[in-house]
Amino acid sequence: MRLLPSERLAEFRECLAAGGRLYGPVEVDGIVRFEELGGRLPAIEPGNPANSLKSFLHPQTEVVFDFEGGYTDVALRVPGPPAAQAIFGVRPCDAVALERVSRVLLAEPFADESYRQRREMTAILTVACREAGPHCFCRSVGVSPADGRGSDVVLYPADDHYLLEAVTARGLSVLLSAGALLDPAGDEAARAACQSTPVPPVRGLEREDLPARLEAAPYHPHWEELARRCLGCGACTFLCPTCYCFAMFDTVRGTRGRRSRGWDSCQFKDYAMMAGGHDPLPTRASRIRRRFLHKLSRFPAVQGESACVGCGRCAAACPVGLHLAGVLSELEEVLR
Amino acid sequence: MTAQPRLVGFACRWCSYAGADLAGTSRLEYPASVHLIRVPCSGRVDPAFVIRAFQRGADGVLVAGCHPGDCHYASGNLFARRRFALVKRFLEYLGLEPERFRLEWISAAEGRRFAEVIREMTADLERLGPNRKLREDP
Amino acid sequence: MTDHQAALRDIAAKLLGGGQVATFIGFRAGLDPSRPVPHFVRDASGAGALVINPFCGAGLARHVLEALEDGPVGILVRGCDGLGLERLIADGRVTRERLHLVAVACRGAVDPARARAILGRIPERAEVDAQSVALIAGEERRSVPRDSCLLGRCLSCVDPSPRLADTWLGEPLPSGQRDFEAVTRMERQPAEARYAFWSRQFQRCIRCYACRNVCPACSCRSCSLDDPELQERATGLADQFGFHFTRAYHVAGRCVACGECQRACPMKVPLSLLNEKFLKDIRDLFGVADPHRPSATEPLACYRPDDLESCRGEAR
Amino acid sequence: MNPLVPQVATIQAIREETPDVRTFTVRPDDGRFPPYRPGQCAMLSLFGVGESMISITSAWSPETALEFSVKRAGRVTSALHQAEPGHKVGVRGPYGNSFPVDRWVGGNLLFVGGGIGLAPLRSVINHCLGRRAEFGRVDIVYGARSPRDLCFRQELFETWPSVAGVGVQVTVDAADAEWRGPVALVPPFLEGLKPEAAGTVAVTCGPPVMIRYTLQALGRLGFPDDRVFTTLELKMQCGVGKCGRCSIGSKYVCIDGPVFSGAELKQLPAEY
Amino acid sequence: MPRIGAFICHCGLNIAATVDVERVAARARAIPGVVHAETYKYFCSQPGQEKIAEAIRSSRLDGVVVAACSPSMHEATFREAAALAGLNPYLVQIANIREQCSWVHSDRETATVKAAALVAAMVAKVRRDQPLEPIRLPVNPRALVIGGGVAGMQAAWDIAEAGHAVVVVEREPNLGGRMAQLSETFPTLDCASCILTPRTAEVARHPRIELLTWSEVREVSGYVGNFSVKIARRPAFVDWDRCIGCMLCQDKCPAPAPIAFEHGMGMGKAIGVSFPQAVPNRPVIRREYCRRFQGRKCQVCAKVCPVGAVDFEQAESCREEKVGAIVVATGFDVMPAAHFGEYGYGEYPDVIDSLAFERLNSSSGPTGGVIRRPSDGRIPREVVFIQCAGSRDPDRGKPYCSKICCMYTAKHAFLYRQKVPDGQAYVFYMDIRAGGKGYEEFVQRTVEQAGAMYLRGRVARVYPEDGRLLVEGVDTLAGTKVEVAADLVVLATAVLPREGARDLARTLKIAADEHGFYSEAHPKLRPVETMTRGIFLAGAAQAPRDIAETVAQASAAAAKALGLLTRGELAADPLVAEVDEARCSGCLVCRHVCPYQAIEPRELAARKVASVNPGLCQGCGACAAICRSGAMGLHGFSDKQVLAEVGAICL
Repeated sequence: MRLLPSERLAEFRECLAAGGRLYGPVEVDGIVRFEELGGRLPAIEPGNPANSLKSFLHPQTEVVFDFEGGYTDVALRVPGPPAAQAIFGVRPCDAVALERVSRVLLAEPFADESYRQRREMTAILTVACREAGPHCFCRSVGVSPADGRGSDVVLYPADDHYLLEAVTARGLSVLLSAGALLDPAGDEAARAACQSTPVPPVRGLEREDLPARLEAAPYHPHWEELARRCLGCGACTFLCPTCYCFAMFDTVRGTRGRRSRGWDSCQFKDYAMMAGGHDPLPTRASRIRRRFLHKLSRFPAVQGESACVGCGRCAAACPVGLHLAGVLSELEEVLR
Repeated sequence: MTAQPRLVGFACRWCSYAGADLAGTSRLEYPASVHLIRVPCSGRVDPAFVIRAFQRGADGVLVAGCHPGDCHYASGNLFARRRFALVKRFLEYLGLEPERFRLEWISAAEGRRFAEVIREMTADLERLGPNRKLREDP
Repeated sequence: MTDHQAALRDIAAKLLGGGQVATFIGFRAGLDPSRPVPHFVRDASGAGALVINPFCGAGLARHVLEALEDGPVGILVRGCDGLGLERLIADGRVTRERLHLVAVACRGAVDPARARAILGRIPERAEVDAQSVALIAGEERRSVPRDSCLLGRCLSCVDPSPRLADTWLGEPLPSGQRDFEAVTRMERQPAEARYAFWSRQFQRCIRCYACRNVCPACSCRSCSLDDPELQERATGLADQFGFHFTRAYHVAGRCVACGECQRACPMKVPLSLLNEKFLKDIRDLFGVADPHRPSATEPLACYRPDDLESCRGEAR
Repeated sequence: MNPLVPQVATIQAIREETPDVRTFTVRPDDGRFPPYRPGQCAMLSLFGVGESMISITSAWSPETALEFSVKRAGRVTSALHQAEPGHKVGVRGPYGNSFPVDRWVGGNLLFVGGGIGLAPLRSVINHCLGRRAEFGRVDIVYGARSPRDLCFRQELFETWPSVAGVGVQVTVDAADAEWRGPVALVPPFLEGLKPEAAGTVAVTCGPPVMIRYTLQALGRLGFPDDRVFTTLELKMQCGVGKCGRCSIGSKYVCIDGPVFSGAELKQLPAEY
Repeated sequence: MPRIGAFICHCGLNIAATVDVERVAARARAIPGVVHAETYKYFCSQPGQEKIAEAIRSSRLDGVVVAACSPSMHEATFREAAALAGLNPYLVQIANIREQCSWVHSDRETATVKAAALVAAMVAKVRRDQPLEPIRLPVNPRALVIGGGVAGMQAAWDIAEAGHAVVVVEREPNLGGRMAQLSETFPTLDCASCILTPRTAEVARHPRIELLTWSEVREVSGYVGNFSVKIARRPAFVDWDRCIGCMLCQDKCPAPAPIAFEHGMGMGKAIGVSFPQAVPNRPVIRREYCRRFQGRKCQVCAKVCPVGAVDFEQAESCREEKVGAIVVATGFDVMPAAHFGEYGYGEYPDVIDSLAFERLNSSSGPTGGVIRRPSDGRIPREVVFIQCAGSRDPDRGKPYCSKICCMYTAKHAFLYRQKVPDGQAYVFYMDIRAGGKGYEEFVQRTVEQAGAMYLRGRVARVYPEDGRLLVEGVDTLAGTKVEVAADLVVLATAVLPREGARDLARTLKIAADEHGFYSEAHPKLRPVETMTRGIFLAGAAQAPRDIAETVAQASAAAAKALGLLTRGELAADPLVAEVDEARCSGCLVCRHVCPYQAIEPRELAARKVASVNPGLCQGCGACAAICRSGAMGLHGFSDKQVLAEVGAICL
């Protein structure tokens, strides 16, 4: 445990920046999102930035490989390793989400190499929450405002200082590199404060039998009701820190070309449409159902934990208020 | 030989493309910057074509059609006139220099004028230098 | 507005009960009182769930497309919804006869996030009038200027009342003229500043298609933005410029300025600032008085022989 | 190594099976492709077009090249059908589970295929015939829309029937002038044959509808769910259990499948 | 994969001198999908085309790019060559590396690089070309001729003689048009009606010609080979089927009526025909002069009619005719009086125009061919003819030359002298234009034999003085002011298109010039065709011309029409728009921008989609450009093709 006086935050930032590119939540054009920090301090406000941490490890689009040649001769070129980066000002739920995503993307025998390399080159400095944001419900899905999972370093804010805890070896080396700025610390008050931060519960989310209840009513008419309201956009999935679906696509420029991967959303029609025309998810209702069941039943069935970390982004983003917490409390009613 | 600007031109087959041919038969020299794409009518030109050209590295784009009133299809160029009046302003709104996009009326008889427009526009583009806006990384 | 709630429930119940409509589209309470959500009432007994208050921020027009598949639709319409429906009708996507429009004049909807920020807690009620907004939570009642807490789309609204209506709740309010002042400000910026601005905005875009999917003018069965040959899936800056140009151009002369795209954008890309540029130029170049109000022919699908040749010469 | 980056391979031969099915013989340029088991798939790609998950129709042996039978359906497969020997493709894999052949040893085998569905079966059939002594009787029931849509004719009509203890029954949905054989849809045709369920493992593959009715037919014939196997096909992007596309319930077809027993299928939600 | 062949033409040295064709070929070979690339001196030559054909066969090409001269030169040539070799002709594209490259650039390096880019663009385009078949359109073998003057009759006659049915629509009650109003014709001075009457009778009798006089074309829909024409027949108030043409009605009718035919020189009756030899010889009642229609109770005609053919209740009737080709021969008008204040035309009765003078000359005219001046019927001793009245006068009249005035004025002067041996004719002229067989000679005769006095110059004004008209002008040759006291002044007023010509142009969707004369497709090579396929022009409706030219042109138009009608069907260019119905939302914005009304909504299952009539579509692509979803495609210029060209150029 180390202690960082608030007035040294800027110096601390500088020494993080020395290690590579440094990102953090900042307000630009009236919206708080992760951007390169530059000279700014991270905007540590209740709740989460608009974009999620995954943008830095599982980017919106990335090159899988470039190729050059014709039909009878082709040479592939894979991109070099990513540069070191640090993200400062992450919320615990985001870091936990990353840990959840890693379970899938790093699963052997086919670990996602580019994700693994990025993760290794990324230091995640989490700031625990003393206050819940407008859409937060982490506790309802087993995440705490002081959760350290997935982080390299956790900062527990106190009135005039931060309490720093290295969660990983990578985190430890970050703290060592900043050693000069840090004081030894004994008191655990800050951490305790964060651990006891109140977060309003969401009805129905904590129920033990939730997965069973959802699976039991796969064709409940309420899914249709939700489908009528849903616009079929990908805002929820693209901003969700645990949505990892991606698609691959080729682009060609003469004899040069590129295969890339980019986020895809199970909410888009044609998401699962097959070449022959067969579509296992033909209706909006089936796609919405798929999403919620995946988050709350199927992912947990395999990974033992929910794929929702309660960050509340879907609530902030959905144009028609069709977000996980809201839907769950609706289901809680209709499933009664 | 210096690197020339890349100028993509969309020319209606009845007037402007024929005008360019006339410039050829009259052996009027003009910069090789321009590459014409033959379309049936200036009214066929979808602004998406213009955007794609800038994305892929065009330094300037020219849309050329028959003079108003002379459209082989009666009204195509009049729709084009409205369409590209908006598009040109919009591109400028996005930050593109006005000289990089032009809509011109060039008849089949105006070989000289075609060459003139290409010279002018090429000079403008040389002055502005290579376009980076809207353009994907090479 | 709120005082029309009882009447609305009444009308909805009658329409559904009498079988004139199969669905009634309105709002019902969401997870918190400041966030009502679009609601689809299927039978008279459900009409009691309908609410109508200054927190009803979402546009409803686009929802009729799916709902009409189940039969005629009754729908609550404010000025913006009305224009949106006019658009869908003009585009041949919806037939007027299959709609029953319950019209209400709207003075603007409150942005729940801004309201919460002002109050420091979730507002329970709000009262909006021409001058100001009153935010109410428990005992606390705070009166604030409209531009501090209304949705952006409502601040620039000049159509409080729909032009189409079958039943009226209360009286219509007079409509106004758009001033395009934000566009003018942008136009005054130097080119480089404009390019930097839009680059920053477009870079944020996550391509979630919310802007398209809420738009009453973007109802194509198949969208060119989904065709990888017309719009590649990559999201580099050039692709983003292409994407946003195409989206804006495809609604040029068709946008009803309801501002739903901007409200829906999770990344707050100022899409209205793009749409309004087209609207302004259509007004200035083609003399269309209210370019955002759907008319018989779209400005780009007609011409005047004496239209000015704005592209000519300018580049010299 | 990034699992999404394919090996560059060369098309060595193309055989036209039917008007819309072609079998491609493909050999990785570096000569090495990991050993694969019957039922596994690989991502076949054309550079600049895209990738498609295709089941490997050849049975593995150190020297033979890979074989893929491809039905023309979407962008990638249509482009593949335009390809010529000598053209480069990308190939990565093998992916997915495989038929639990070793658990079948000593029993009889019943293979029921429809249309291009014979492709995955072919690899397991040839694999089992390679170990002929370990199995009892082998019956192959195959059907296609019309005689011209029958794949692997040589094996169907010459190679397989000539193997001792192997029976081949071929039917078509609609006959043409030359066709002398039976005319029937596969499921009823199968039921008509009244295969002995006891001590027999049934393996079926074909179009979704055909699979559904065949499974029902097998049920009526007394085949227990745990001795019936089929393969599923869903849209896939990565093939390695990351892209999320091919999930059914909590399974990913690309890594947990494509082979499922009738018993496993019953556990899955009907999202396939 | 595509198998494309690239053929780079040297065009002798035209291309090869500036463009390194071998390098262009090498660049082409490097493009994926190009399996063959060669260069040759002249690919347009027979051996050159052979090489292309050979490559198509041996390399199994499915696309051909010829880099050569402009597509306007040899696109057709190479497409045919490909077709002969078994390749669909629409899988051929031309890279224009001559007119738009080698001829306009001198730097070999840049020209070569550009040529290679142009080839790459066409390779990208041809890869996305589909094989297309020409659109087969049935052709209705009947023809419609609009106008029953000498032009219309000639065209109708030629078409009918060739074995095709013809419908002739004439606005007046009878055939004949302007020529029927004329007295004699220059330069031979045969009497006009003597030439015209027999021809008129032949036309009227012809079994394959149907006459619809007193009728107008109201609506034209359809397209080449398949026009559908709505024709309205004005009420004649006489049942022509009953009428026997005895003209008792006309004799007994108490109501005089100024009839257009006499051009103000004589009166006819409210009921009757325009002139004795009128064909069809059937009367019409002109409402505006008929007493009964003016509310008085006159029934004379009805009473005297032996067959009870008069029918005051007759209403306008409408009929629809289906034809494959249309000949437009609506003729001309002359400039109305209003234009000539300074000449007192319309003010002084003895200032008349030439058409009126024709009537005075005509033996069947109001004066029985004796030239009497309108005011007092005296025989004029001095007559002044003023040429170019309104012609060649950009400021106040028409900029063009009316072409026939010089000759008919000479004719008038000549005839006048014949009929009034002691009379003196003065002709004010600007120039004498007598290009034509025997024309110049005739003008000389007029001067020498008829002693007409030609004064070069304009007339300033005409004003009355003790019963005569003083004509003030200048003789620009002599440079002197001249003043002539005349009994009669005849203006050679400018020739204009027939009144209503513009409306008809709109109805027919053909172009008219600023004056209202119909525009030909090409002034030199397609003089009797319009830009609208299947519609042809004859006579003065296109520009001022005399009878000989008119008749020649009428026969030309007939020949063109026959070229169409004699084919059972015709092939149209398949480069037209086509809807991808799966993608179409049915917004029909395409319909607003289609200049040819070629797009109609179509019910498809539960929804509405646009559908293109390939017969009407001319392939302009306006619809494809305005379609947001990309559902509207244009063969040969699809979005994807153009975008691919852009991509290739920008590499």
